[in-house]
Amino acid sequence: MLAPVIVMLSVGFAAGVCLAAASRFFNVERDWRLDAIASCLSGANCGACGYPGCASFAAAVVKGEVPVNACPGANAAAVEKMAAVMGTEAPAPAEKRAVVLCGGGRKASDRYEYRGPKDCAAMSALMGGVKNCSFGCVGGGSCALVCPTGAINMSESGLPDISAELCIGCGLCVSECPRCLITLKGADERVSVLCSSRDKGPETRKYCSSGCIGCGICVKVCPEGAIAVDDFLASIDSSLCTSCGKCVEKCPVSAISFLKIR
Amino acid sequence: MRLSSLTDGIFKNNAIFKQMLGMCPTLAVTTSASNGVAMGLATTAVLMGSNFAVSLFSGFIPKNARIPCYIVIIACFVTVVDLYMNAYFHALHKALGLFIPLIVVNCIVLGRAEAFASRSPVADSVLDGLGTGIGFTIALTALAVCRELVGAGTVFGYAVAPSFYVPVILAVLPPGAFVFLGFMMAFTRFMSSKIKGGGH
Amino acid sequence: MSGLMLLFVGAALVNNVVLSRFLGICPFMGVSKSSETALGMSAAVAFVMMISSVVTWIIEYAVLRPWELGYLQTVVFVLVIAALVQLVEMVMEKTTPELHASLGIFLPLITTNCAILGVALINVQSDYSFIEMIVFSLGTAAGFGLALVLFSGLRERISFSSVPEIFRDAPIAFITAGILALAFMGFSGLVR
Amino acid sequence: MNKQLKIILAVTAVSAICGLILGAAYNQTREAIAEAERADFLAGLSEVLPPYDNDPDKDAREIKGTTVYEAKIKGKPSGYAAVFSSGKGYGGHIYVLVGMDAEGKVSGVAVLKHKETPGLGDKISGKDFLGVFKGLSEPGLIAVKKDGGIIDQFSGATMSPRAVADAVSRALEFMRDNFISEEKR
Repeated sequence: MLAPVIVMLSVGFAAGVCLAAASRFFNVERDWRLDAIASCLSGANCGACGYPGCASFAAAVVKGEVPVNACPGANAAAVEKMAAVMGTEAPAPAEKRAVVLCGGGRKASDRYEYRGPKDCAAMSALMGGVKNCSFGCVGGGSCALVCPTGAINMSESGLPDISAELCIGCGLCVSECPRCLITLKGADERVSVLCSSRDKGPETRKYCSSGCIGCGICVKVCPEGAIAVDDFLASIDSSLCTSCGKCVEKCPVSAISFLKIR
Repeated sequence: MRLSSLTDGIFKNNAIFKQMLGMCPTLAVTTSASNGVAMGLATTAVLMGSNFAVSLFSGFIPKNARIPCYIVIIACFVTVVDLYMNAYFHALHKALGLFIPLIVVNCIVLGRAEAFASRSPVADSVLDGLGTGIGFTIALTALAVCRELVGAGTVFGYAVAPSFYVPVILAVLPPGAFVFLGFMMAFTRFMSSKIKGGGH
Repeated sequence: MSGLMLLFVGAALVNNVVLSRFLGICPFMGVSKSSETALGMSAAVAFVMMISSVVTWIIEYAVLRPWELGYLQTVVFVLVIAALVQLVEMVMEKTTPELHASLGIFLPLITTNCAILGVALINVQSDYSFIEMIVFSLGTAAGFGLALVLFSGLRERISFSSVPEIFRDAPIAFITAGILALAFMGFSGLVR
Repeated sequence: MNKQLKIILAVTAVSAICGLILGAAYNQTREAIAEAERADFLAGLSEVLPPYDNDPDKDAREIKGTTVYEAKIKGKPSGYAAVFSSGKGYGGHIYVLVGMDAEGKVSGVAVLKHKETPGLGDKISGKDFLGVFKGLSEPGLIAVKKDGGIIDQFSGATMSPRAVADAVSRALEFMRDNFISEEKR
């Protein structure tokens, strides 16, 4: 009866000794700050900070090569925590969110019936694009595929719906969209023109019910004079805009709207 | 004691289709439906027992030595089950004998022990073990029925296929195992996407 | 000498540990996404497999057989393998951190890697002598490495081809593995 | 220091406890297993041997390294049985229990242990396959049709039946040489 216990005891002891010795010699001294910083990051390894992943970004922060708010995905709370770990005061977070500057989707008429791989580059290259509007979103969903945190999924309206909570502002979708419709907007920019069409008004009117026709009503109605129209497309200067919302009400085709905030 | 730890294991987090663990016995054993069921039930028993033991001892085991300790507990549990089954349920043991040592190296058992049991209370762990075990058994039996039907024209040993059907031996051989599992995974993914309302 | 060669070829090609004995599938599927991790993994598996076969063989013939503790076989073998894997994990963490990071969860899973315990048990159950055991383990490790690297090459190609939605990633990988297993079945009968 | 000590302690303690549990479990189940296996073997024997009234596994004799079990009726030997194995199986060794009656004809065959592929090679333990051997008396004829014998192999699996036939013919030959006197052969 004793034999099994002795055998197991000795083998267990031998294994334990080897493990203990190994854990001493091969002990990797990890800087505690590395783990602390890594825990505040989203861990999506998106590379927007210029480093090949959150682990190397954390190492750079610990070495002091890069300021604490260099990660676009880190919100205010995360930046504060990292600043506390590093012992520096918390600079303003460079929090950015992706926004699609197009309100068409199903509202924009199709040029032809497309049957082929669901990929924006293909859909927008074929004969000038699936939609009659040669500026707007073709709804291929490539941005959704590339998003590391799954913030983008194609909604029923045929447009990518970007969830403000999940989006970490990594910019991968910006470079993916063949028609450059997606831009990163700071937390302070609250109102935006959701259209990129530079066709003349009646032209745009023909193929999209919510495209900007360059009528200029918003320019007149904006108390701060923050809006200007060039090439029949309105654009808002975020430094002047106080997001009063008058332009949103007055726009005849409701091309201007409030952005979803976190 | 959340019920979700039970139901998770069956559908949402099914061991074979979602976690992709426990492939070795899945491919090796599912040549006949009765083997599949037997292996599934034996694994469920071991899963519940080892999750129970691991979550009980997880407090005392240091981080660096967690794998050796967990796997020894699992192996000890499996051997005890093997011994008692051999002694008191000899007929069942003769049918299962080959599969029981396989359970020790089944990735699910250590996977669940390390991922779940070592971090959650005992009751939840046992439930999770049961859930994962049932999910594993269902998937295993489904695969086994398909392979046996195509490979031998029988299900649970009873001849089902019409007389002119020539069984495709390949389904029972190793290549067939991989291919059948691949198609089955695609099928379950197709079904779950249907149930979720046909996402884009 | 030819017997040993036949044993090696038999272990590496004929009953390849992954494609016909179905041992070691979890890491095989998990790690084969890119070929560097595949190489790293097969090196780690080969290393652990060799050492564990030797240690378990010695324990079997020095301790378990004389004291007829056959029933302890599984527990002792698994304990030895687990300790070895933990050792390899620590060594890797220190010496090659990036490979350690990329292997991630699959390093501890080597412990439950059925291939390693499988080889240890087969060595003992088929009463191989010391030399035969070494050759068999080497052959099996080579077989595992070969299958893994071949398969990771295939999977890298698959990721470029357009696969229907429901077949993406895992299902198509299994079907490809099936075809690879079919190819390896061609070797059967090479060694009898 | 105490981190390493904790590791050693934990691994040793867990292993020792497991050793204890296993030792206890083994001791408690040892006789039951032996008993169950003996019952199993006896069942195999009775299936393979012609009727007998003694305990064949007690009347076993060692001849040239092979144990032969002798069946008797009222003291008169009515049959013999021996375990032979063949390494030619697809999955490895196949252990076969072969029974022979007093006239030197095969009285029954049972497969004790095999690792043939389930669903394919494992048909060798089926009754209909093993029945074919009954009544044969010529060891030379016992082989698969491919090798010139009279046993027909299954489609897609010739190695398993060939291994069984090989073991049976060697067993029959061994027992006939040792037990069947010259004139009856």
